[in-house]
Amino acid sequence: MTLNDLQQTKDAELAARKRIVLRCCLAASCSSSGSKGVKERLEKAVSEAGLQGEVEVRGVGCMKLCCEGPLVAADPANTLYVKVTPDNAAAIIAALRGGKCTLPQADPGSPFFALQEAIVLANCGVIDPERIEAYIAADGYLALHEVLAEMAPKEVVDAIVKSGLRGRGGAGFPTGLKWGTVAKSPGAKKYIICNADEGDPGAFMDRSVLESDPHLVLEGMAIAAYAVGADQGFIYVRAEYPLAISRLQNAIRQAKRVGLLGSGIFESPFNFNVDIRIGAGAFVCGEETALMASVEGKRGTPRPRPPFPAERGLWDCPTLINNVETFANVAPILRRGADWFAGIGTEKSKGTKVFALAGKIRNTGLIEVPMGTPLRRIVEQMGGGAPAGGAIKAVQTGGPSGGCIPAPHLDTPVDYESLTKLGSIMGSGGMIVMDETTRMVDVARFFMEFCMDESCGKCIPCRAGTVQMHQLLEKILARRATARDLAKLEELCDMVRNTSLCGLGQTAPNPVLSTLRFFRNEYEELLQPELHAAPPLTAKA
Amino acid sequence: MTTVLAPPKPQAAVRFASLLAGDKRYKILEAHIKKFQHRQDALIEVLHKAQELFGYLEDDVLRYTAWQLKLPASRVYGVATFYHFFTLKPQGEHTCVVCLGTACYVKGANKILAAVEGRTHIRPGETTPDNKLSLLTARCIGACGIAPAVVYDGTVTPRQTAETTLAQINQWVAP
Amino acid sequence: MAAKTLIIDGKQVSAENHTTILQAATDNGIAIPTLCHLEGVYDVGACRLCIVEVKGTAKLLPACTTRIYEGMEVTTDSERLRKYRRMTLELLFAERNHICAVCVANGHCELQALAYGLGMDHVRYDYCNPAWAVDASHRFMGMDHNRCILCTRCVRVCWHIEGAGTKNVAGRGTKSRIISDLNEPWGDSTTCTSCGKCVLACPTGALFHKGDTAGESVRDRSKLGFIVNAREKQQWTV
Amino acid sequence: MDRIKVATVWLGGCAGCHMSFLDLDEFLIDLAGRIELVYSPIADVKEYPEGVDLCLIEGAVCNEDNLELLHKVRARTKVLVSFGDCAVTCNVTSLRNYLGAANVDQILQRAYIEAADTNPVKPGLEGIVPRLLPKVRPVHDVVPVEHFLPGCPPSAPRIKAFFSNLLDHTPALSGAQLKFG
Repeated sequence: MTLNDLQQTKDAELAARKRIVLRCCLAASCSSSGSKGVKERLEKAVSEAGLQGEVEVRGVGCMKLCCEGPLVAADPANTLYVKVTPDNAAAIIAALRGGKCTLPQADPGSPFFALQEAIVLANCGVIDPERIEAYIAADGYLALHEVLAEMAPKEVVDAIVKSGLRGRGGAGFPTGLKWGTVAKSPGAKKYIICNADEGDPGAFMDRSVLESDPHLVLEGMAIAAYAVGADQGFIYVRAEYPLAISRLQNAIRQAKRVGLLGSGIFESPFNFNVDIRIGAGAFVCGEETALMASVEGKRGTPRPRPPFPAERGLWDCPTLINNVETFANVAPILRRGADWFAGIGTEKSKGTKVFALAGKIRNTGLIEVPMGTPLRRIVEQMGGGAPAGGAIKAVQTGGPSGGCIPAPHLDTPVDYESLTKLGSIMGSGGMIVMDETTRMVDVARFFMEFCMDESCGKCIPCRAGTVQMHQLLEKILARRATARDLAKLEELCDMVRNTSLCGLGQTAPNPVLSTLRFFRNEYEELLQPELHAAPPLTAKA
Repeated sequence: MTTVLAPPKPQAAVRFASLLAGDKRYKILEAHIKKFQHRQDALIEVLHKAQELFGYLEDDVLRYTAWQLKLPASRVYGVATFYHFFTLKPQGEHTCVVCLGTACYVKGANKILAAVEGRTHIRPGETTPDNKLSLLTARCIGACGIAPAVVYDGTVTPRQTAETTLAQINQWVAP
Repeated sequence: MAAKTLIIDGKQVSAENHTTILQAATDNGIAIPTLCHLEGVYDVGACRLCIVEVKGTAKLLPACTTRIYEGMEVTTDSERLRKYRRMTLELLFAERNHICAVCVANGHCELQALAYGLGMDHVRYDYCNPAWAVDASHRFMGMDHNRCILCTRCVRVCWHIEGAGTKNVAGRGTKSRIISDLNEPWGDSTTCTSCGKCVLACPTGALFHKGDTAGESVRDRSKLGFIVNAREKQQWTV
Repeated sequence: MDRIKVATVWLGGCAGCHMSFLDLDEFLIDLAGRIELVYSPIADVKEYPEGVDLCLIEGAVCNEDNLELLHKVRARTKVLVSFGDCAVTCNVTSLRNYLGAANVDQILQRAYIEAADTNPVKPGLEGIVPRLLPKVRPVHDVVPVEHFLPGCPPSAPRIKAFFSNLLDHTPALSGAQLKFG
């Protein structure tokens, strides 16, 4: 593959494009609502109407408004049909010919779509994720070519540093700094790992990216490999995402076939191979040292850091681990420039962030907004507020490691620092809206049960501490606890947070701490009076 | 105290040869292991394949895997029991996985689970005595936009309620 | 090898490069409580008892796996550390059935000794009272899961000193347990060499020699370090 | 100085801690000069009195009588001491806990019928034999407790040290004096 080949592929793809495109969402949510059947009937209807020359029915990745699926969009008219059934196919085709259409539609100009800014999701729901040509036609792999042809590895690292990109997996560590450390670590063999073990309940951003635009992630990984001097990559995907796995496998096969993965990429000395490793249902494997143990085929238990993976990672070699969304930002940054990227977002949080909007909210689905967007804009304008006129009580971010942000703080901008200040975290991007019917102590218990079940069992504070915290929360919910129990719970939160080995344990108390901070009254309402007030300790015999 | 030597065990190769001869699923598994060049770090990949072939990870499969990868049995068992996805017990004819992710939970997944438990008298991870249905829970299947979701025999189904779930279950489980 | 100077509990000490905080402290007569650490096998940093404060770091670090550096300032004992360590022990005592009065390791138990050392005179958490079994199938040794604290010392000596790989951890979270081979009765193990190093390594009464009384359960753990030293350095230092 | 009012109570335990208390031997005579024993299984007092300064509690909270007495003790006593492992940790009495709270009846069945050598009969007379609680609990899980003196039993020298400390207003035991089992 050369630049010329790339250009020819693009030209051929664009030349073959038909006048009208019916985009049919085949991502996991719409598939489960029957979108495959919709696509088949649309294809049939097109051929019955003799429109094969004019209309392309294209299976695409996530079209974002998951709650209204199956979704079908008609280009270039920019019509978005919602809740489409196979029986609607004929009506959609009729509408293409100018017929009147009464099918339910969503307004592509509504805030849910209009307030999005797509970098990571630019191709998502637009291109066919199963064809590499479609990605190339959208300027895919151009950045990789430019990097290999014109930039030294150090320059690539510098560009990422300059862009201000921070890890999208949760903690927000500066990506450029990480790359620089791996690049500088001595070692003949280095590895790249893409963390696609999206374990936070309520998060489906990475799944959507992998299902909708897998090559974007592969390109980002290849660029990273070149920058740090690695030649082998692994993508660690959870087994719960079969569609993402099959699309990745397909994408890797295609990229190898055309020489965009493998040896001598773009006729340079750069080699890069990617293998998929399938997770097997362990949340803790999202932690990087546990993930590496799992890639090595072992029990996914974390180990103390330092040494950090950048110095000693997979098989003790320097290893770069980034998550899906982080890698997905790489190619756009190099294609459009670090300055362009750094111009988006806030002073310390650059670029955009993809969120999975779910819970008690009208519009659930996938959104990408510039960093610094106020939460209120996301949940009220884009999300349309709570369904059936209810009031939003809190927004949960960061999954079991995060916290609940109460309604009075909805004007908080979403960036790493602001969310941390409120006792939550950015997390990987799950955003669950809770309304007045949600009991916050129950939410805390829900997450504690999650952490208890997902604790690997290696360190004591997390293994046994989560059990005790869970019991105390159960006791509070059962109205059997006293103020002494609540004090015990808070003390345990502090202890588990400060002494646990890995991030799972260190953040397990967060949902309790954040609900205690903003909804303490809900805990106190459940407490029972102490039967015997402890006598003053001065009353010694 | 006198040390008594254990009686000689049959050579593993001989033992596994009879397994291979009797069940072609082992042949397929062997081919898969060869694809990974018997690499020890492929253990999880091999177990995935084994579970796909056998439905669950029975002792002989684990022993065979350990032998092929030259790993101690304790390591194979340790890995197989660490990950939720692997099951060491046979599953029922049908499976019902209730997603208990946050989005599903706030939309009432616990009520769905309670309804199924009440109907079948089994707890998550168990199978009905007639072997018709295995009830499982998931930590989040990423279908949050269409919560609450339930997976029936591998098919993700959106916006479930206790009623719709019971309607599905009732087709499988004797009244 | 280059030496580094650091301060531990206000005392200036020097230690070889790449030494852990725990090693440096021990060499200089400063005791840090440990539980999963065992001379002779690699450290896993799991029990969290050896956590120390390091100036300039907000996080508490395990002394057993953290390497020293020049000018490091370490505090191994503070009110806060003692409180966390005591809580860790309370969590352990509440997790399984540690009933000292009927335990074979009573009086020779590291868990007990730590409780005394840290002044843990009662457990504030609910006892979980799980139902764990005793595996008495082995001819000479037994495993009482009720007493197990999952320090994995036995697993590590079995893998890295004996090399048999008989023992491992199965399951996860609080349901984790030590297994032999394919979760088979220990006595049926085809890999166990009955070397007894796991019993030697066990800090509690979870692993024991059959027939030993509590008074006989003294364990000379220095033997493990002795073997490793002999094997790796060809030095037989009794 | 007035002698302080001391009580001892016996909940679910084997009375070994009380035996150990009697092993104080001649120190008992010193003690008698400084304390007044107002209630104890080794003294014939029917009702736990009001205004007790110090109470040693042996045994875990196993049945309804234990529970009732303990609440009364707490209400009428300034300083409580969990005395011995059963009071502090539940010790051997807790061995029935892992059979599960729902199995109280089966426990009686096992103890009084299956394991009986002669005359198997379950103690079930309402109002005479107190009902077992679903789960054995340590004393401090039920009421606040000021001091803990573990041991099975706490040895006489340790009881002596504890009393000496307490009467000299330096209450807690140091680690060196701690002992479980």
